[in-house]
Amino acid sequence: MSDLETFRSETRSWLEANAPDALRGKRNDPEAVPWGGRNPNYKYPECADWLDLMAAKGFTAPTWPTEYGGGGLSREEASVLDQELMDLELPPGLTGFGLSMIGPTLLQYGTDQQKQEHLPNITGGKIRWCQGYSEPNAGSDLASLASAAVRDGDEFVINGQKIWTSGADHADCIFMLTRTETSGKKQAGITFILVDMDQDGVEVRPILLVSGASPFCETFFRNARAKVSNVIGEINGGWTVAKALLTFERNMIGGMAAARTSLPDLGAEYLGRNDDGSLADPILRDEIAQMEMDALSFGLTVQRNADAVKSGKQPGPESSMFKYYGTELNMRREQLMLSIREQQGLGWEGDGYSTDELVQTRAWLRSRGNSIEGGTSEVQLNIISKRVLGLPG
Amino acid sequence: MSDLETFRSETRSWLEANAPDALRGKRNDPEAVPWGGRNPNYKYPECADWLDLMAAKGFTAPTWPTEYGGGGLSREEASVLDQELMDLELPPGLTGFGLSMIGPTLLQYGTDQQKQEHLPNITGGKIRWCQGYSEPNAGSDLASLASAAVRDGDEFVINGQKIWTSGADHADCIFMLTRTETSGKKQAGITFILVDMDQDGVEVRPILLVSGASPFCETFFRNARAKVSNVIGEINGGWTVAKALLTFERNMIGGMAAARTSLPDLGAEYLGRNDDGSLADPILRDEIAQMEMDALSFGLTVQRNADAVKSGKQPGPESSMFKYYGTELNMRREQLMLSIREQQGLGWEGDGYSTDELVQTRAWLRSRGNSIEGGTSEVQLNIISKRVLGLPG
Amino acid sequence: MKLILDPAQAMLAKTASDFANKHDPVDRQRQLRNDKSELGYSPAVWSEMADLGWTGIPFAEDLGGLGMGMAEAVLISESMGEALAPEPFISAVIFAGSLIEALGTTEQKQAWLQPTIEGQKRLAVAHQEQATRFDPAHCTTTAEQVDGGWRLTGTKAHVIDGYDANGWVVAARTSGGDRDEDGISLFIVAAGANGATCTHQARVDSRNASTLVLAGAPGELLGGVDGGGPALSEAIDRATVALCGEMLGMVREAFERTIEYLKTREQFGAKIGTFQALQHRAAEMFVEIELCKSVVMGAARTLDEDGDVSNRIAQVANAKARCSDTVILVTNEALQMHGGVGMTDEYDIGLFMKRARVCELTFGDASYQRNRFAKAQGF
Amino acid sequence: MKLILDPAQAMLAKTASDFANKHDPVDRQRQLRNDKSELGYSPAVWSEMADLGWTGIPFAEDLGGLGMGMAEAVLISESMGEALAPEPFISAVIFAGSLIEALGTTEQKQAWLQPTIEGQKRLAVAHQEQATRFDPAHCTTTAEQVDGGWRLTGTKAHVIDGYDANGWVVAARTSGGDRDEDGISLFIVAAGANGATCTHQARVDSRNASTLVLAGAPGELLGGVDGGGPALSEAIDRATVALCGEMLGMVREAFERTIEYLKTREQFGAKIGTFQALQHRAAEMFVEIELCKSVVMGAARTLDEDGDVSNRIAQVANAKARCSDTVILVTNEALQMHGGVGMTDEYDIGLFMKRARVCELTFGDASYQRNRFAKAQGF
Repeated sequence: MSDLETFRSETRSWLEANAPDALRGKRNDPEAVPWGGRNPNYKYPECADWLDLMAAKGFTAPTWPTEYGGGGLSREEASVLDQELMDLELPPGLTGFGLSMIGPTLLQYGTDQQKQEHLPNITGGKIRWCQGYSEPNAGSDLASLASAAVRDGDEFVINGQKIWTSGADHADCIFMLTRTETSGKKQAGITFILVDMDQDGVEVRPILLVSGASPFCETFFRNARAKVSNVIGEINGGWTVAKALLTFERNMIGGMAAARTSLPDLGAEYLGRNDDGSLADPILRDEIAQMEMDALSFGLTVQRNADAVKSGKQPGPESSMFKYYGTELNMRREQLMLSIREQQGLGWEGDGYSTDELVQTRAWLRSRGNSIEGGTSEVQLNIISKRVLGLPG
Repeated sequence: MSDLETFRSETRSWLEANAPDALRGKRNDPEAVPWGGRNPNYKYPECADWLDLMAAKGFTAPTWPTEYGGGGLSREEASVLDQELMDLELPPGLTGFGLSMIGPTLLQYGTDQQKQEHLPNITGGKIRWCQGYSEPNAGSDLASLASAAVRDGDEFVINGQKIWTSGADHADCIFMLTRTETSGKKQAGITFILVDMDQDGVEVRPILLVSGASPFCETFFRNARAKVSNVIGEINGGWTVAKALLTFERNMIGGMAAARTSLPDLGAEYLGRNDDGSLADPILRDEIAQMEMDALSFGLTVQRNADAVKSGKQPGPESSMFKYYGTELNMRREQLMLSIREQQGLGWEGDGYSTDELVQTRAWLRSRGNSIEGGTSEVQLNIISKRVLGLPG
Repeated sequence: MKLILDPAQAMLAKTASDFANKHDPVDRQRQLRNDKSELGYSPAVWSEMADLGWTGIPFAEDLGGLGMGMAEAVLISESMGEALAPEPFISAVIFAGSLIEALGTTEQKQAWLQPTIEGQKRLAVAHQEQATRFDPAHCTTTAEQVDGGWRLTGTKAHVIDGYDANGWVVAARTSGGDRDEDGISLFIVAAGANGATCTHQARVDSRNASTLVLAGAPGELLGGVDGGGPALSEAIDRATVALCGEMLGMVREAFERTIEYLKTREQFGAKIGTFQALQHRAAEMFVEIELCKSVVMGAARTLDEDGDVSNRIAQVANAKARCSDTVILVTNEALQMHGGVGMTDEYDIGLFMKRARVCELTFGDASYQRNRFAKAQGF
Repeated sequence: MKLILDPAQAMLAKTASDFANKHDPVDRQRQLRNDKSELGYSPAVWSEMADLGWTGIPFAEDLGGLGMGMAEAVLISESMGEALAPEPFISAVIFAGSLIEALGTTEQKQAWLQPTIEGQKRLAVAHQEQATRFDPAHCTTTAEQVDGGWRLTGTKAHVIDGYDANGWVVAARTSGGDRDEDGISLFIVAAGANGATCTHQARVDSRNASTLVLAGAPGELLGGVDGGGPALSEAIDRATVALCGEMLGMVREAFERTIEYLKTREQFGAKIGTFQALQHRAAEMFVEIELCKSVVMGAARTLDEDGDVSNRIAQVANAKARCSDTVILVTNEALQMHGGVGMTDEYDIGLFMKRARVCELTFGDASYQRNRFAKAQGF
């Protein structure tokens, strides 16, 4: 048996022996995935145990170094772990912006001390993070941000406002961009800093969205404080760190386009089939085929990129492509699902609609934000045209 | 009988009594339409008589004043004339840039003397015109043109090069934009002037296009001469005249999208029909429907605009819409016709292709230029965004 | 037909727009939603609209109507679209009202049409069922004669403004197979009738589209037996064109707000309206909206002036397909160009986007209309 | 499968690109056209390609081939696409050659495949007929047994590189109805055979796609009777993927030239590449081209590694649909961004546009491929 197959069978045995029964088959329930943090609030109490069990094995951050609580696994092994979790329909042990954004950033730019201080708290699910980038007057034009951080001994004093801080109302700490220099090039006066939100100077207000949910917040800073030792990278050198983190974010949002509901099955349910098995509406069938083919092509492109990275290629500005195409794909998919469901896809409440239908109405509304958050589609196209194609101006 | 019906029956009788038999049923043959000029070269000799007959009635320019050889007809009467010509499948009595472009411009901006000198030669088909606007380094950015006109007594001496001069190799005269002032705002140093091409200082070279035809030329001016009395509008004030003329050109090119071959008939021929009469390919049927509906919508918009103009509205920058949408429509239509004809639409020569098929291959190639000539689609969108919507910058 | 407003129409358009736009109209829509109004509209505003004569626009003057046509009706719905006004103008006046006027006996007109015009009662049309993909000929609800009266059985879906209506015009099968165009008859079922249950359902636009369950409910025949199909089809076309007017008002308003935003919002040190990529997209929307204006006018006038059925269908299908596509395009682009703020509930653009999706699918989406157009044109 | 070139493949790609690009390649194509070459390609260049081993790329080494796969074949066709090289690599090597290797007897391989690999002979495949909308099962040409041999009758259309071929692989019906997938057999008809007439026809790309009229022409059976369908279908898939490689080369080249033009051409006092509307359209093309790279790699490797027919069809249909759409998008945009100069015959972009249209329709357009994909995926 190859090493990989040994790993697979050991992992499988361990999962079968240890995973809580209550979480099996719950992979697609968003509320079954632990987000960790100082004050977690779980629909399934078993989530807490599951997080601890997985963290102890290093399975919350499978490819991170073991010294920070990671699993030290290869990409192939991590992929096997994921397959086995999927097979048992188990949720991952942990999710959140610690794992997907600030963690990778610290691994790349953090000092040894910063890594030792923060990474174990991420892999162990002890601290839940959120991101403080956008401001009311600095959306797509991120570098024009104004939240001020002023040095006071070994601390910075922070004043200003962040917006679109995803999950800020549940987060313990925030990684944020602050202005530490107002003269000169605007990119050159930005500092990337970690701030504990459990202090009087930080106030969070959820924003109600068109979908009826509040995944984002406004976050206000009034003389909030953070240690200078929590600056990542150089003071006034935060823009470099910020861009690297945006790459992680783009990869994460672009990756959300992964298929869930099968479109052909949905088509069969709502449109019916002809005698030869083809969907009864030829136009929607054609659109479903286009959608499936676009998703297949995108998947092949993600794979091609991953294979290139594995053989040594450095990730570059072309990652904008994944954010751009992945989110547009997801939005088109949600629209197509509505077209398939026809008027059944319009429901907000009432007995005439199934739960799936009501969930999808909201998912469609939520999807409309995909091409705005994490850098708008327009910003991604700007990055491609200037930094990949080298077009002037 | 209403006046209009009287006009209809008189016109019909006149046409039936006078139109040459050789031209009946030839309406769709481009070579049956007289272009006039000093040295016409007709496939059908009857074209010369037809032109003279129609000109004598004022039917070459039905709505122009009778004093310039026009018909003095109302729009409704002109429309009746056109319908009757169509019914008998007769070509119009005359076509060309005299009627569609410089004539309307002279009616608006010409002095009495200029009108009397030039308009009768246009309506009578005595002089054939072409347009000298674009230059190699002044395409979309028309105002940066460089062809110089220098005053010498009561004449201008012209040096420079024009490109994309449509039909210059058959034209007698050219209306052109020249630079008469190099300092100041570039739009403010342009003069609109009429030049006789029958002189040594003018040389014409046809440009071979991808379609294999040469509808355009390069035209070179080396100390060519034109009387100052042939300046239309003010010296250095040609930009105003040029823009007005562009409106006429846009309307003409936009109007080319008028239906010719019926797409549903073409579909029936190449795709076949189901038992219920629907076209056998549901996807192409859907695309044909979209195309027909777009054409219907465009036609209604042209009509709505005409009705508004009739009731006093001034034509404005929104005419860019007609150029933009009309040409895009025409190009999409040509592409769709190729898709319907499938591989039979790919022919260049050989027995395996019908004449219609071979003609259409070339028409498709020719159509690709529609969104470039007469102001690119991009320029039309710029005009709409700045001058209609008032967007800044 | 002339594609231009005459002076009387221009004045009507202005009055309608002024009325619909007073009192922060979009906020009114949000308030109704937040109050979880089951009715989905304001009876007080509806009553004002009746006082203005809107409820009588298309009906003969001897019935108390204004004797106008669809050319005028679309001016009303357009102004309501601008303001996202949810009052049941299309469902009660244009859709149900047209059916009563076309098919009703003198008694039925007195019982239902006059109170509609007076703003006292309203009917909703129950013509659809679940999973029938917009096809009005697909009808499985049945009507049987029992003791000299009719009894209806079946479930009608997506009954627009059906909740709390005073009655429903119901399409039911009296002969033929499930999908036959022939054999459909129309009935009036009064609210409160035994065996008629209408349950409230809210759509994403916070308006109600109900399920009407009929279990042997008594119905009064409207028009002849078996011959309801063509009248229903024409009434749907009239309601469809009125809805096109509403969509036109929505796209004009959403577009204007977006252009305004482009002129004021700054990013990267410049007004975002200076970015050429956005300018071109705005210009393309402008062209689409101009086409919408033409097709709405064209379809409304065709309904008023032209008796030819296949021409009517072609014009209506064209108008609906184009307005459906454009209302989605423009509201999506409006959201995208507004950026994050457009996604918030407190901002109006989201309300336009939600209503746009409902309009797109009501009376058939663009793909359905292209199929209908092709059929009418014989290909 | 791994979606990355191994070192040997990377070297092959470089060699192929260097060869295809020497001697002003696009001018060569224009010259062939102006000379009205009936062959449509240069035998001298073809012979050089054979010397480089390209004609043997996919064939077993014991036949004199290089024993490589489609992953390598697409590198060759991609470089030919870059240069618009018209030599019959796809028709003779990938399409006809694959059929002979898969189905031929030892004698047939000696008679046709080895001379193909040596660059001495070439076959063309005559699988289509007029008005069959890409469907290879739609076959009305018949084959009958006469005196122990086969005689073929019918007209085959659009035979790619058919003119002046040394012979043709012909699909003919030996049983079943006109559109049955079963009952098709393959035959080799030698050039010069009695009753076989191939007339020259030029397409818009100046290459030849001929009509082959068979009037009782003698044919030699290739493979079993009635069972040619599946082998033909697989060979079409191989040729399709090679053509996708060619399209990828074309879009890369046309796109590069366009980006270069955007960086140098000035209008309105600025490089036109500074205009954001053009920048965004260029960026969108970039994304589409990246997707094309992935699907060509994916489809080629699937043909090499995966025996599952429905997966093969899905990957090939996907690659062809995407490359077809992209080659039209990119050549149209290239023309538009070049402006008037792009429309002239002396400029290269027009040649790319013409070839693009032929590639788009060869072996099925995007709509045909979406239908095929859906069928393969069971919906």
